[in-house]
Amino acid sequence: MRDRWIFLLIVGVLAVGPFVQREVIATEILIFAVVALANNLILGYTGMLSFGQATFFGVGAYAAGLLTIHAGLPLPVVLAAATVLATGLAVLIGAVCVQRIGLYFIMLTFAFNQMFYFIAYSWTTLTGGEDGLPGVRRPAALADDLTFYVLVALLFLACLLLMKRVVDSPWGRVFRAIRDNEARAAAVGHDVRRYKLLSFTISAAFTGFAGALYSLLYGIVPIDAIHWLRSGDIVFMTLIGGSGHFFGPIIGAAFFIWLSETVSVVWDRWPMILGVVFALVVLFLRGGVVELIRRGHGLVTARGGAATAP
Amino acid sequence: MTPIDRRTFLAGSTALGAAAMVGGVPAVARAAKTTTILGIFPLTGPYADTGPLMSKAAEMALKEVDYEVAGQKLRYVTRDSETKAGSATRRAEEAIASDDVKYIVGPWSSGVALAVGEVARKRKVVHWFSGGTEDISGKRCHRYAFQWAASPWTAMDVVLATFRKQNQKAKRLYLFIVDYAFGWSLQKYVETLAPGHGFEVVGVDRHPLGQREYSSYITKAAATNPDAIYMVNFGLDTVSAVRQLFNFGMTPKIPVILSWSAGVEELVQMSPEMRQNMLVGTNFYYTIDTPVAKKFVAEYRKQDSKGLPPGYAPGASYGCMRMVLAGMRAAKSTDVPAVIKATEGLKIDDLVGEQTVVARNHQTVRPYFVLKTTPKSEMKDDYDFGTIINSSAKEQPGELNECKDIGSL
Amino acid sequence: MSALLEVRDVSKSFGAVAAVAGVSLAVTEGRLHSIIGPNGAGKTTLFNCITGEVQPTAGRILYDGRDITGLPPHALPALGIARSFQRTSIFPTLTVAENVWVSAYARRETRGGPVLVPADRVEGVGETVRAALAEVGLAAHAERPAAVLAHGDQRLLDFAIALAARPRLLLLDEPTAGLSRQETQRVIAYIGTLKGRYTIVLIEHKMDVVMTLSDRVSVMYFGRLLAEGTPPEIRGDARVREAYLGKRA
Amino acid sequence: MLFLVVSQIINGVVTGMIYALVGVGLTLILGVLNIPNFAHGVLFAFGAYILLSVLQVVGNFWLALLIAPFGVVLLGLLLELVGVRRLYTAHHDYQLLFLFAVALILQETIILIWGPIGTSVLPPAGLQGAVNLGLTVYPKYRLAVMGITAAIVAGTWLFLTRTNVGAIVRAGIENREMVAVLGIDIQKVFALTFGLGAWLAGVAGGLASPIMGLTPSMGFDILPIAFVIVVVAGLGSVPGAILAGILTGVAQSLTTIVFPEAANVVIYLLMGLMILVRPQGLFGKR
Repeated sequence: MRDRWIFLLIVGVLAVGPFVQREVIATEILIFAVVALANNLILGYTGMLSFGQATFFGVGAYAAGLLTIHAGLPLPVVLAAATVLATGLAVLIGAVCVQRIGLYFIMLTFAFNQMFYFIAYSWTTLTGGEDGLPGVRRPAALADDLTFYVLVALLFLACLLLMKRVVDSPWGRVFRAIRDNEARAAAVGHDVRRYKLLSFTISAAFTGFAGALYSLLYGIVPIDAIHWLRSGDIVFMTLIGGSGHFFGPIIGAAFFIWLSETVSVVWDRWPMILGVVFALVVLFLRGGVVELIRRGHGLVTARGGAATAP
Repeated sequence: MTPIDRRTFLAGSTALGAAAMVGGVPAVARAAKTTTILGIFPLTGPYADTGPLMSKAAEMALKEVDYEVAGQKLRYVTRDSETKAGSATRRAEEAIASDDVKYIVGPWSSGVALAVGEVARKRKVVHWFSGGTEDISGKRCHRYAFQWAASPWTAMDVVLATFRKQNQKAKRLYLFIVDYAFGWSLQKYVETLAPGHGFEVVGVDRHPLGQREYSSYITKAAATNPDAIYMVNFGLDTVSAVRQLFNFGMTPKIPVILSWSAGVEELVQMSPEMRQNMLVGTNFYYTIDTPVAKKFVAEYRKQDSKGLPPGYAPGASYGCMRMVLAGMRAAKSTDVPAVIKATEGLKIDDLVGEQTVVARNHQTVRPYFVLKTTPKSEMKDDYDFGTIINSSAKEQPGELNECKDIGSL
Repeated sequence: MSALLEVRDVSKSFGAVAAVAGVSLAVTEGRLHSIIGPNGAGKTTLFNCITGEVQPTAGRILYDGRDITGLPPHALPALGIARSFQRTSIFPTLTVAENVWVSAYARRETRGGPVLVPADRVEGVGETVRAALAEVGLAAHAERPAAVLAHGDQRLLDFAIALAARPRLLLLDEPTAGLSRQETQRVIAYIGTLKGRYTIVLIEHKMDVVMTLSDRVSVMYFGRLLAEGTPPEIRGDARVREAYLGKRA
Repeated sequence: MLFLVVSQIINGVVTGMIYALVGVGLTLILGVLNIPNFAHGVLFAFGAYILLSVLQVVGNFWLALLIAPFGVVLLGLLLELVGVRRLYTAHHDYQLLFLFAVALILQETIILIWGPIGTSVLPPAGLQGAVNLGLTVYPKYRLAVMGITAAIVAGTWLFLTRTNVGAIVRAGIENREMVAVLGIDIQKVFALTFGLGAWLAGVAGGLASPIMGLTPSMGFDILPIAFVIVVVAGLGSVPGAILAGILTGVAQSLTTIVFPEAANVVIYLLMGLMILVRPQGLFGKR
């Protein structure tokens, strides 16, 4: 019931979005909202911290860009192919990474990210390397930014619903069980690694899909789409929004992009402000913006104790 | 998954939305007569050292005219390009939307510039850039983008000619090339031009952008017994390579040629010992003998806390901004199509001497400079890095230019 | 009288240390078989060999006549083996019902069919969950997060999770460890009600618990099997008294 | 060709030794504290910059190299005290967010203090220039670095294996609970380890500065390499980190002979192969 209201609220925000922000930026926020939501499938729901989500974002983006430029395939085929490619890659990378837990998992995903970054960087005939892959043209019908925004908004809603279904499905529940207690989940008969791989792969599929949309947004796939700092951004969006709530990462993506845009205009040394905000979140506001909303609500309603219990 | 109820979420989201709105409210209602120019420079990221200097210099050109040209008010806004094409694109888009930007100057690296150029084309705003990619006025040329830096062909030609004049016996060149579009196009010209000047390329090493460890390239180069190390790279890459050439005892035995240098900002990072026996090709050096340059350098140094003279980076942003203004003056308007038409074929005596904008490809034909570094004992002050010993404005032969159709407005 | 679980000559060493050295035992179907021993006797290592957490260095483990040596932990429930953990092991942020569901779902009868349905609508799992919760008396708490339950209730939830797997063989690892006296009484009483319905292997070091509940007792000492018999036999065994009881007295 | 291979191997070893210094510090922190120290690179950078400032005051490179790393230790201990200490029980995600934030803040601090433009430090007098090794000429300073890092690494190893404090740190890697059971204040062990890691990063930064120069971004440049070393080495393994550092350096420099464009990819390929063949790393246990 509650979810339905939030969902309606999101639809409302999507409707006014392009009037509040430039279409392309509103679109970019939605694309990263999908990425952050997908990241939360593994981070918030399955308890795996991947520092390599940009691998799938970048591969999705490059695949979509290359297919559009060289093959001239229709958009749905491009999006599907990019998603499939990212998914396939996630199965391979994931199969190695899920063998390990904790710091090792983080570093393996990070290292794979680096590997694919340097491949993209060095394979300039394919990717354009440092200069990026330009000339990704949208179909004429979508050339207008508002039209593209509408498409992305609809796809965003579709992704949102789909991920919500995953989370509410038996898979989602087993993911949470694994996050809570891996040994116990195995002892009751769940093949933990297979489920982790499943979660990792689903997440990568959405990430790759979002990457494909990103390539069409500005008509270019920049090399930074696959850089490890991008992976960091994705984790931070998720955490700042709040990994403890399904919808949290959406707020996180919007807040992250809004914050880095706003402070970068204010001060040249803006990453410092960003750093301070991150540090404050860690020290005083674990749970992110969602937690802030929760606490704010607790203050307002005074008897909101039940709602604020962890 | 702790539940939170709907009202909480609603309240929070509304607050957040409001905050976002305050941050993102477009300045649509600004006075109609004001034209906004965006300086987009790397304030953070790999080239964070140059961005602030460039932005300062660009704004100096506007201050000189008191933010007014052809009866139109001008406004200057800045954004951080981060040397990330993605971020730069987004910020350019955002600035065009929220600040109604009509002209863009910057950024600093080619890949990012090409991405910003795409935005300029799409949004129909003028883009001035100075950099090593020949694509801006080459195969990715379009009506809205202009290149201030000399053509790589011009640059390589004069650098090789100067080295020949300096060193009659030299023959064998070893190339260090940064491995991306900028490096490749310059490498192509070095390799085709070298025989004409009597040189032979005895080896080429391509290194990634951001390379900090050159020892392996250096030992490889030393093995070929070259008469000079010829570098096509930039910024920190160049500085690191020079530092290590010195450590290996190659400097000053073997001349080092920085063929496309940032000038001051690179040279100041090296100690005088590392700068011995060096030839430096650059688009701008602060001793250029033009009235515009003299005034600019004096003013710039006055503003710098250490009295550091401007290098190529601030020179370029200042030069680009002056070209924007010259175009407006010629058009007697700040209207974008009018200014583009007036800029095409524009010929002015400006920062680096005579500068002509080729209508066909939007390349500025202007002198490219070669310096010889000053030995430590002869340095008049800390910033006396070298003396200009040659310059040339020879235009790239038309058949080598890849801009086949500049397109329409 | 057939053995449901048979441990044959199992050894496990960590480096030079032999934690378990050539232990054999057979657990008869329907009985409650306890393994006792002082701390460090190798009980838990033996237990972990049975549950697949640890690979034995030598020996075989047979279940219902089938060799299960080296099977990973997650493969055992499908065969009818369920376990509890020494420290209460539940899913703290899931609700009580969801905790049990996770186990019941792993043993669901119907496979295939649409995947992305709401978890609670998976056929046949709900009944198992309700039955298991009713069995341990936690039905009233079904919708509460497991983390807020009292210690004893959490331990019972742990049992419910195991029971929801509809096992033939229950492996209980020190089920009263860390519980208060009162809670211990409750859990023992509860295990008493399981007796006869399941084959149970109980690891314990509290003697009183073992002696009242067990059909049969194996005593481990320094990685070896010291003695095996009925509770009265064990109580009367001199070696056991010397090695174990004597020490504690 | 032979001399090229030989000199590339020497190059690789020297670079690898510096990598190893950074890697050893990182692997200690990772192994004992179990936190992903994304601020490790920036500690390396501070090592170089503090050396620069100290050098301007004292005028002697060696003295500066002796003093500067302790500035980094202070910085590390401060970090540990203010933030890291409160995060030992937190999930890795928050640890990572915090340390990344610290890295951002410190990198910008470098720009604010020392300016955005990089700078150079000359090798100490007497170690400038190159020496003829017969097969190849080689910079004296780099040879010295090889010796110094070897001494530091050996010293660190002796400290860890031969002293009581070191034994406690190692025990912290093997089994943290055991340390607590032994009645040792684990908090102190953590702080000590973080300090030691910071010191190693600081020394590495200082030693590297005449070779690599100083730039505000130098910390973010070295960080990924440090992580690769730890993965290849096996988490918490000091000998592994040394070997992995050298392997990485050598692999990188040998690649430049045949395929310079791939010099950066190769270390990640190496790491990928390593994971497939020996997922626990060279010296990792599991």
